[in-house]
Amino acid sequence: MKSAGDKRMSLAEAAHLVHDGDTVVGGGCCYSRTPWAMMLELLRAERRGLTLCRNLMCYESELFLASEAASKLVSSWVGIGLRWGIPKVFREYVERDPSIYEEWSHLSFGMRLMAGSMGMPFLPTASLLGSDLLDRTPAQHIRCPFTDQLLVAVPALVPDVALIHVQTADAIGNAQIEGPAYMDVECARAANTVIVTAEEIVPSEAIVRTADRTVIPGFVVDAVVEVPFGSYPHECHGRYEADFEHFDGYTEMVVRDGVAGVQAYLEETVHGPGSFAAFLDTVGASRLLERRRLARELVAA
Amino acid sequence: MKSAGDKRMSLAEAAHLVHDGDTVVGGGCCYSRTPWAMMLELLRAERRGLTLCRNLMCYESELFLASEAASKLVSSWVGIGLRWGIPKVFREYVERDPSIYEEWSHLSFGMRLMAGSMGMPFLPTASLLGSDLLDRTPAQHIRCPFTDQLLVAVPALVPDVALIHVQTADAIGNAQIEGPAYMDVECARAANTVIVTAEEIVPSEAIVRTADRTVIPGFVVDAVVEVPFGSYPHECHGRYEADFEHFDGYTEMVVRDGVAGVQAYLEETVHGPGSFAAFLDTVGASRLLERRRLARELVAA
Amino acid sequence: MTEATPVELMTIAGSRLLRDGGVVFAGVGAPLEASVLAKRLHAPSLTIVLEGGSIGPRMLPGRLPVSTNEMRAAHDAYMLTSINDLFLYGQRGHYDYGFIGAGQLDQYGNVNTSYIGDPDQPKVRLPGSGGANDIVSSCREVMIMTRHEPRRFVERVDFITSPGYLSGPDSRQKAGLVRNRPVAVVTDMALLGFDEETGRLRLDALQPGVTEEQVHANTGFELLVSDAIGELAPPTDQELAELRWLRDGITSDIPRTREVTSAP
Amino acid sequence: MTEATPVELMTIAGSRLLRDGGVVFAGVGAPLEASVLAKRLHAPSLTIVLEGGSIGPRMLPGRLPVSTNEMRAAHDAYMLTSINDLFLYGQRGHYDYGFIGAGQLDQYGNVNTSYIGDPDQPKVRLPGSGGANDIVSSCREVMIMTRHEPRRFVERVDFITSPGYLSGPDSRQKAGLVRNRPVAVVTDMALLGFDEETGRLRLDALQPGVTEEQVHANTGFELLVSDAIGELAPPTDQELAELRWLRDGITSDIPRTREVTSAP
Repeated sequence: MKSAGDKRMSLAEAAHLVHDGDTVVGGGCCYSRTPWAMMLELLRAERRGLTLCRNLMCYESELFLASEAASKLVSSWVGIGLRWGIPKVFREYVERDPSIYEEWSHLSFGMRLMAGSMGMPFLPTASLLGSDLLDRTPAQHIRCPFTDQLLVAVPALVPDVALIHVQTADAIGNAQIEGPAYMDVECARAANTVIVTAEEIVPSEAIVRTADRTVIPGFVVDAVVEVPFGSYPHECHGRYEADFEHFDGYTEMVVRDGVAGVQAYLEETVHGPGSFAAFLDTVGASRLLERRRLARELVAA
Repeated sequence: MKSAGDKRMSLAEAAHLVHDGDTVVGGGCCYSRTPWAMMLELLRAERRGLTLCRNLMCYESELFLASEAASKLVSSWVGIGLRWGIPKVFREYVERDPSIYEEWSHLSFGMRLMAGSMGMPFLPTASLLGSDLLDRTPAQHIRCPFTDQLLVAVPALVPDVALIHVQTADAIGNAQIEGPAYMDVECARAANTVIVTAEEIVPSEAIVRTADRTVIPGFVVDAVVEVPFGSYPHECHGRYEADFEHFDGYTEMVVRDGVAGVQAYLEETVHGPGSFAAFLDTVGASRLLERRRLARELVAA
Repeated sequence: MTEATPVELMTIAGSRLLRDGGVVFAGVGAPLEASVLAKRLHAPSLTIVLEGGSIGPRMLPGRLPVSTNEMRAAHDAYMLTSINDLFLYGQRGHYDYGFIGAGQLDQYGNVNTSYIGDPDQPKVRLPGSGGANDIVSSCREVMIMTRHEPRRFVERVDFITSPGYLSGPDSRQKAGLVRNRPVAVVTDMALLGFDEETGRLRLDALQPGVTEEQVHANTGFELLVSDAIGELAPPTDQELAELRWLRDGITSDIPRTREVTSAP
Repeated sequence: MTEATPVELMTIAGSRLLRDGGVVFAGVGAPLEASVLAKRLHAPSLTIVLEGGSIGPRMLPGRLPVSTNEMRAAHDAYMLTSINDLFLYGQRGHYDYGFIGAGQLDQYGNVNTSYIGDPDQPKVRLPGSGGANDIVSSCREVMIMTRHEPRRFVERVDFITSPGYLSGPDSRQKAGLVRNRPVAVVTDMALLGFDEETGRLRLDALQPGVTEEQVHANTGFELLVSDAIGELAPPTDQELAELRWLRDGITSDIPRTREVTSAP
């Protein structure tokens, strides 16, 4: 039985819920609504030997590999976006040892989390059929007991911890998402421990008034952390656009210096500032506010 | 490929999309957000030999049986509510011939629709295990290919037609639901033909402004009918409460007169008035508006 | 304060079984009333979940729901979701308690809400499982609440809609029901538990003023008996007043405890 | 109007394949641009769906998405849902077209976006399937768009991330891929179809000014050839102006067609 009371805490406190060797799933998708602040906090806390899972991964993939926080990645796609291509250090790690990367299709990865979220050990899908992905994963052929149709069974993914960033949550963990829900709901339902970071913590009364917008119930949540701009430099739907210039700068460092570039980036954004709030200070208010303005142009209020 | 254009039509026109012998699933749950107007329209059009499916059924069960519109019912529960018990004529029909009623648990029924909505011929569940329901349905034992866990496989339910009543939709069928979604989304996704009735048809611009509230996309929808009070005498979340006095009156007729009571009710509410709008006129504006007031007390705007 | 009715006795005894902070999946009627009562009195952080997709609702006194799917059951909820989602949280193991009623039940806690008589030539058609089968297959601790009448407490149910221990713990295990178990039956006459070795019902405590003999006389099978039969405390005036206020919406003289919300 | 670039030629040819009223699941980049272009020109009721959960978005010119999951990809959508839901509509059979890019593809239309070289000792790690494998496994008509280069058009892909005809129609059938099929590959040099008997790629039409020999020289396998090779019409000024405006957000002299919405 999880607590039904106030679960507010700091990022540093929430990091204690993640242990070395855990399987951790991140919400959002690529550079959208990424639980970036919480991910950086795990790097700051120097967790080791994690298996990091995410439906589409951005460059957190190589931050976790190069810092040795993760020893394995599970995903369906790793890239930063058209303009920046595939993260270079991630590529080097996998080309050196492909066994550190477990590859699924987007839906088959999603069905693994959905199975976990349903309390089922497997789910059937028509994806992966005929592909070489099937041979390199634990997925298996299965036949429908009624129609004999050939399908693929994927095993449930039940992460130790899910990291989820949302726009609003209350203190007991009831959470609401604006824009696409990605796989966040499945992550939160499948995982044994759930850490929710939110742009804003709102009174429960506000949640009750819009109860049909609540997508994660408090009873699955273990920690709630208020982190404004908690996805930055990634985007948060309706709140701020991604900082593409930040991506440019990062990519430049890593293309030039490889692993050392990743280390330098971690020094600049994680270890140097010492906290996510201090990192945002290094970015500066006007740059953050410009991201808000750009988001408003795309999403009508 | 379904039409991507304007799908607005009348209830009578929409009834042409349902054919004798079809398997029809109704949205909502018991006496909540029932597609009542559309159901009555099928009775008015004298469809025959339907298999009517609904997760929990109210007294539409016996309206369809007694009028010979349905020759079979599929559900997990049939009743009107605590105060009125089990519909008497339904009981008589099933006690005479139990084969006209296929009984599931609520979740196993839901998993059948979910399988259909996922394009999968089956789904696994932990419900029905050990029960006598298992022996009287096509459900089968299945073992997880990964864990060997004993589970139940339920076959997909892919209805010919889904009848869905929502609060708002646009002319091309993008639909939004307020309050609990019940199984409406699964119904709409699983069925081959989808008829949406809506309290209000709104401009697509209004749907776009609240796109993360859209739960049924236009491309699965075949017909959109604007029917204010389209669930009455059942309730529609946030719009009007159920008319319990109407239920009292109905129950009295049926307890007293059995099948003849059902016929009399159909004459009063379906065949006599000749249209749903005319039926609402027999109810009267003030009675309908009182239901709105009662709803506002329960659901804050 | 007028004396408690049998249903009130049962409801209040049921409410006391729910611990604060838990999540209870409650059926409509007495189980729901017991849950709401618990939340208003000793378990303010209890989360109630209802079949129609309602998570954490607070009822409007005098307007308790007639079905668990309607607006009254959604009042002031934290979350309103789909039916499948609501049940799947249970299948995932998130519900501490499942609390249901029973048409007919037997010595192993198997519940019948489908057919009285031979299912192929039934005497009576009952409403069906609804969510009851799913609740007993998934919620960690299953509790059943029903009036104590011989026609309800039968040797062997005519039809197992919602399995209890089937014919004993082994058979439950063998059937694949490995993640949860039935723990209690609350009636207007007694509180019954399950003998863990045989999976059979056992008399644990009596409602105030009820004798062991009365219980046996109203039970259609051989009921095991606890080594030390307890007696349930009588309803307090506060419990009774609160329950009646919930049901009728009419205030009594007894001051009511205000609901404590766990959220800021 | 400056001449069309190879990518523009390819994108415009791709856009013409999409019929009005259909639903297209488009990958980011050229497939998405082709879809948006089609919707703005000849297919106003085309519904575009994107991996991140976006249904029916309309792009803001000059701010095309860099990934299909971001706010730009959600602009003015009818529906924003979850990723699983978005893909499951495809698995249910609701998508008429799947339109993807390809890192490497072979004569059977099998696509590799995973590994160049031996997957156990890879030369190059590519980004992976993302949704491509799911798209080719579910969308009714699968179309692939890629630059026409020998390194991309290989005899046999190193790794089948997204199956085409595998080694022919029988093998596709045997693998369980029975509900849909690949229909076209659009490049900057040609439009290729599939021979239904062998499942092999066939040259159907040439981009303006391209010769059959040039196509063969840029194809690393023996490409079947249609009995009557066609020539694709050159991009119109309107197509080019619209495409550039979409990409750059800068208006040209050519009057643009305003998007027709199908809704009232």
